[in-house]
Amino acid sequence: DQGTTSTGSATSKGKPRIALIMKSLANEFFATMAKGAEDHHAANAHRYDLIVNGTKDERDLARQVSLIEEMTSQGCDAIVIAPADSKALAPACRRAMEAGVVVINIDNRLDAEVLAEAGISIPFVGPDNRAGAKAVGDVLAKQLIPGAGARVVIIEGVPSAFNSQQRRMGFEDAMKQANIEVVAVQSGQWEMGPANTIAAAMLNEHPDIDAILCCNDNMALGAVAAVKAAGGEGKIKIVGFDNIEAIHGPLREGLVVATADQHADRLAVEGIEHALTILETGQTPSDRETPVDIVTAETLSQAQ
Amino acid sequence: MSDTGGKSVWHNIRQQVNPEYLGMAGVLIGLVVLFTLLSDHFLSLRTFTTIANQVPDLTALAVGMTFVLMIGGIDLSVGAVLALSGAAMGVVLVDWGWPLPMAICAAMGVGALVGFVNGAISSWWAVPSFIVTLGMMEVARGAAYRITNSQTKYIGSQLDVIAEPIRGLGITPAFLAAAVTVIVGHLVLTRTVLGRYMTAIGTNEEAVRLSGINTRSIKVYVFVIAGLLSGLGGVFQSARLSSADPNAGIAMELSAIAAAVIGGTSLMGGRGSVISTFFGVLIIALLQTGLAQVGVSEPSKRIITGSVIVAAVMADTYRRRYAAGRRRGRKPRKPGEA
Amino acid sequence: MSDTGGKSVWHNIRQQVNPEYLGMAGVLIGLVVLFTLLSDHFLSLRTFTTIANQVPDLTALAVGMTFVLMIGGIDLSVGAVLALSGAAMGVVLVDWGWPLPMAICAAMGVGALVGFVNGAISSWWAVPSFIVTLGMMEVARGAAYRITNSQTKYIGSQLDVIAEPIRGLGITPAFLAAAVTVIVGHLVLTRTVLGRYMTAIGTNEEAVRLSGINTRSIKVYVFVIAGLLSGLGGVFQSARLSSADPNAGIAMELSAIAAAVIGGTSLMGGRGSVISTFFGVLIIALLQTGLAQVGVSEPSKRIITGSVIVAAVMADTYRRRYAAGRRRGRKPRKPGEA
Amino acid sequence: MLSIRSLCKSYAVPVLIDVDLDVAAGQVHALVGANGAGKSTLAKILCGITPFDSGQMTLYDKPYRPTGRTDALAAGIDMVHQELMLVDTLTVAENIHLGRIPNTLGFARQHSMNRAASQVLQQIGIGSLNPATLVGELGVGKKQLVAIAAALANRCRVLILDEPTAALTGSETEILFQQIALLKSQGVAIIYISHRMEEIERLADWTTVLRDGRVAASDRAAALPQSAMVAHMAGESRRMEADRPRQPVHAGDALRVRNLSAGDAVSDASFVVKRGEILGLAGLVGSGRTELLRAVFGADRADSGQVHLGEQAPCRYATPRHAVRAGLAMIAEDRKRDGILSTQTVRTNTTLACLPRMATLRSWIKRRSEESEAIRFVDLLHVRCHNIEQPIGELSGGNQQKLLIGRWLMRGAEVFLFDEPTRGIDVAARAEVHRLIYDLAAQGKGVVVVSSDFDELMMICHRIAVVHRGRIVRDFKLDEMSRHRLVEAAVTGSSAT
Ligand SMILES: Nc1ncnc2c1ncn2[C@@H]1O[C@H](COP(=O)(O)OP(=O)(O)OP(=O)(O)O)[C@@H](O)[C@H]1O
Ligand SMILES: Nc1ncnc2c1ncn2[C@@H]1O[C@H](COP(=O)(O)OP(=O)(O)OP(=O)(O)O)[C@@H](O)[C@H]1O
Ligand SMILES: [Mg+2]
Ligand SMILES: [Mg+2]
Repeated sequence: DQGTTSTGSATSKGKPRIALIMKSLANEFFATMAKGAEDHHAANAHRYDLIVNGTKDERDLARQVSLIEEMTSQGCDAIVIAPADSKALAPACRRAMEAGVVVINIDNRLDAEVLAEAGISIPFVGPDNRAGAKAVGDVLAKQLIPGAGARVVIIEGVPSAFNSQQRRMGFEDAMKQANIEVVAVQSGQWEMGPANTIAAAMLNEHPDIDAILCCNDNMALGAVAAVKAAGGEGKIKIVGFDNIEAIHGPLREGLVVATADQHADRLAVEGIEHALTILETGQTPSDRETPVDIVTAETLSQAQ
Repeated sequence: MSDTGGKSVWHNIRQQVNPEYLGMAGVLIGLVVLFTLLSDHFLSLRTFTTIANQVPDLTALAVGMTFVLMIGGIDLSVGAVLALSGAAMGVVLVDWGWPLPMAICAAMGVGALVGFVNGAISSWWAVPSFIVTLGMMEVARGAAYRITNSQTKYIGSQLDVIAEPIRGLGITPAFLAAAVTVIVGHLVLTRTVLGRYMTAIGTNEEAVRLSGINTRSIKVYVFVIAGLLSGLGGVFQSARLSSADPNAGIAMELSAIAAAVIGGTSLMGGRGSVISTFFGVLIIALLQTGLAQVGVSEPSKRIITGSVIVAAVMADTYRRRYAAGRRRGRKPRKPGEA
Repeated sequence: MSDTGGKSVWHNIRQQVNPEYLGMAGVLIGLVVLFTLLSDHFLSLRTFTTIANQVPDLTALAVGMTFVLMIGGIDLSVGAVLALSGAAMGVVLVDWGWPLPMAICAAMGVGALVGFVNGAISSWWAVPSFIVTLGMMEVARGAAYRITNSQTKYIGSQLDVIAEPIRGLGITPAFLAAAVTVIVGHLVLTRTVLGRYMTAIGTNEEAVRLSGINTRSIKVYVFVIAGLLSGLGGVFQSARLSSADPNAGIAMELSAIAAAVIGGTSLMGGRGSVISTFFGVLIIALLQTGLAQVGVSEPSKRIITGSVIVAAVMADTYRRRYAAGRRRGRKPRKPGEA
Repeated sequence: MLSIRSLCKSYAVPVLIDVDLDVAAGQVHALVGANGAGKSTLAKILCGITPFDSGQMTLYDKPYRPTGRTDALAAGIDMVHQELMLVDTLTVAENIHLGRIPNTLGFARQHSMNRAASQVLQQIGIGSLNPATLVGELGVGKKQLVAIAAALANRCRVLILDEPTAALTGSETEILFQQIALLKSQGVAIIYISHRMEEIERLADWTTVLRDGRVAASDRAAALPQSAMVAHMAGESRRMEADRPRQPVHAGDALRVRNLSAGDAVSDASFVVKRGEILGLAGLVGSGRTELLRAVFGADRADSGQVHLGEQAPCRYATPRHAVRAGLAMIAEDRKRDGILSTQTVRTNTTLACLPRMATLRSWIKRRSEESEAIRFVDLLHVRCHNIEQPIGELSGGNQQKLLIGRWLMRGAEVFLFDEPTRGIDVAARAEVHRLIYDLAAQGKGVVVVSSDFDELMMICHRIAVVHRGRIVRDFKLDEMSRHRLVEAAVTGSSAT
């Protein structure tokens, strides 16, 4: 049918074309991912062509589906996608695969059940958010006096986001293990400003809390500002996730205890390599879990 | 009436085809040419069917928006209502096991209900629709989160009858339905009494009221229609995603407004065309797809999209003014919109 | 003029304190009482200083928005401009090492420039400001991503002079600056020629033009002022967060509009008050903080916020109509806004 | 058939007090009174637009208490409003049928609607107007005729005409009168509101004079001659028409307009006004008088030609601001659209054009001096309002008009362009406006007056230029003026005598 013909014409030109579809490029994590992919492409320009696209908004599933369709229709050979939703993207991926496109899933794992229902399997390369968040939570727990009635709050991202749910669960796992009470969970919408408002209100409502766990670093920065404004520097500990550039300052200043690095740049590269392997050898390598590293003030000073 | 056969045919075409459409078609063709030059893979039937299959949801919203703008109102809640009605459809399909036709009715019913509330508050209480629908946008979004527990509901292949391309045609039933919506909307606006009253209300509500027409209920109808169409948009989008997403349609009201305004609909009411709005939708969709295919960076996408929207409206303003100038030798006296 | 001393004093107060403010103050007090009942920790000085320190950015935006609404325009780009100017400040402070005052000027300069473009296109080209600023919203956001490489910039303690609470007072210099902005804005609108022209333009632009007044440049000024204030908002927000975030201020234009409209500013132009807008800002901030403190779930937050906004405007409409009725024995003749 | 007993209505102050009125079928009942006497209010109450406070109304011996417009229409009462109530974006035909557009299953029957509209337009003498034209493209006069056509098309039992001729010239008025006679013969009752006493004398069977909301007199028309009506209207404080100042002989030119063209409404128009001279511009509806003034004033772009103000260099003003700076002032024709800020106060409206003068550093308004200036002009012009903080939209049309003139008097100018300055103004106020115009002339200003009332022009002007199809075709000196000649020149456009 039409799909295979256009794919055929593309491959006949030699270099395969790979489309990287991400979530919002407004998010530093994905911007880093894009940069990693572009750097990799620059070094391997003879091997493939790259098209990078993201959505305007983290949550824009419809646009991601459209992007899959558009990339398929313009005859890309492979799509490397960081899905905005673990279920809703599966049918679109299936349609792309039916049109002969190789699909690789990175970052956020597509739901196994839905994939099975659709009768497809898609190789996955990515980190385990929950485990990463648990590791961050563990670092924090060590710094809180264990068992002495320590209380914490969590600021989650957009509640419907898979990442946010995973990270929140990871944090909760760690806190449960250390016997620390989570007194409240509220959403900071992944953003700094709203997180700041939420954190300030939580500090008012629960003046005796010991830590704020944030599902990303932007929200952690918002929390830092709230803690400062409330005069709680040093008393209230904060952790984040993602290891964005801007968090390094507060980390060094001791305002933030830890964050997690998922190596966004390597994530995309691994995904592209995966796709290339399939395109070049026809063999499907196994799923790969990428590492999540904990970043603290010490690891930062060691790195220098 | 006709001097020579040729001239008269040409004259006829000029009379039939609204010059407005020609301008918009020009913009569309310009964009196609541009993207064809920029990307080897753009110019293909697949690209166009892909675009066609993406637009049904925005089309439904934009038609409803055109109606609301015609009466001098605005509906900021359409995106959230799309999500809410999609969510409602997801719930009744998946959790309650209703059959598809009933689920579609449920989605559109939810939309109509929200539209009714919008219309009732804004017209009976005389609260500006901007603020009523701004509030409703939050309420509907919250309701969508609530009924889905903030999670995307996977519906699966049940909806494929709507969103699966028709064999041999490449376009989906959803697109056909959207096209029908556009045609019906156009006829309602231009040929029916309701449409005439809508235009009139947008221009001079007082005059309409003084001729004994119940302007308030007409305004309520219009919001109900916009709600219904948002519900339809929700059906289209859920079908395309095979899921009901409570985050669907964020900021989509702005795209719908942009589509209508690019199509020459006035934000002050009284002037607008559903067909032109559809051209506006196509321009927006084409721009999105084209930029993605060229692989423009995200910040540049934003900058280009924003500029093109403004440029399109500027061009339209210029065309309108020029046309008015040629016809009457001067610009219309009506005070400009701020 | 005075019958008895007591009566005249009372009369004086009634004359001085605009009844509008009393209504808004009532809503504020109502919310405080409500949240006090719902949360043990709400009623404390801390809460109020926290709220006060949260509002400077929204206040700056809302004052600018009031000005724009006064002339019958709208500015949807304020949130994006806030992000852009904050980003500009971050870049010049951190990467270029400029001193703080110059960085602040840079931020406000960027805002003013964007405002100028908005104003120039919307007034000289007569393109509706809704659409110009909608496009500008995209462009400014894209530019913000571009100049920061989509990265949040941590600025650190340099900005503490703006956002660190003053010892013994609990409120920040930023709040004081915002308060000054409100007062100056109020005086400009009510006491100056510019303010008068703005009101007049919003009421009947053609009449003002025919009176020999350069309405276009006044409209441009107003957009420049709105841009400047968005820049100021960017400074306030970056100071509060010690960072410049290109994602800042998303959908903040809607909050600013809501604040102005809750304060009784008309979306059709010609009617508005900066002080009332400030009350609107406080209502929104109080609601946000209160709901967060009570720990209401996300969906409910949305539903409540949306409903309260609409209810506040409905109450204001009712009050206005009632007041008009008492003064003139009937409801005002002006046709309602759709 | 329609009778009203002790009808009362008040806003902040009483507007109608114990009004009794009887209207008989097949009769023209004239309603006269000064601006703000309550004529329009009474009309609107009859039409169900405005609710009343107390009193009884009976229609054909049945109690009549309309709660809305629809009630009145159902009872067969229709009205031509004083302010134009038309929809600019609809066609002439749609406006004529607004509220009862013929349709099949909701679809408008365009053809039959246009045909019916054509017929009515024919009746009122504008059969040449295409019913598919958008109303927004018509001038005020044509719009007024369309509004009348709409009322005629709606077969009714009581027709209220609220100042229908204010924007019409002689010939259109004649046609309207023929239509009124026709309706009378069909047994329709007509309530006719006007400030033009000659019309009342010609038309009315019965006349009621309202003064300050009370019936001051009500009698057979024959029993109320013009002088009696005026006396009843104005009460004691009656002001007489002043005498026109002498025509200047040796004065220089205040304004010279040379070969001005603007679009297709104004082509190659030239005229001169001397200092201290009052020049009238006469013409038919749509002849381009308004467009000519607007082009001179820079309100619309002129394409070619020159405007010479006093000794200044010839130019074409690009915007009204340039014109005002140079010393021109224009009182626009369409008060509601181009003049007043209806929701703003009397004070704001009056001081709008010269605000910087009352402000420190041209920007900080000195509230005191603004107020005193506003009050001074309100007194000077005898404006009836509660106080200067009242929204101007609440004043009667005549008082609004006086304030708009006041706006320009306050600002001052060398040449004043008046477009229909006495439209909708009562006899006394008209005399005052005339006096204001005379004063300006006496001060040596140039004055151009456009009016559809040729008698008025002949009374106040030193010279009358006739406009035909956007061109000045003839100039009549004081001693050449006659109604007949003016009409002939306006209709035929011939420059021969
Ligand atoms: N909506 C209103 N609110 C307050 N006062 C009003 C309103 N409408 C009319 N009035 C007042 O009622 C009085 C009568 O007004 P009306 O319009 O009936 O006068 P009129 O006789 O028609 O005068 P004109 O000859 O100028 O048209 C005026 O003093 C006017 O100020
Ligand atoms: N807003 C408008 N748009 C388009 N054409 C107009 C407009 N207003 C007037 N015209 C046209 O311009 C011509 C001159 O109109 P103008 O208003 O100057 O006439 P006038 O002599 O002042 O008569 P009147 O004011 O009684 O209608 C007419 O043919 C009219 O149809
Ligand atoms: Mg009247
Ligand atoms: Mg005229």
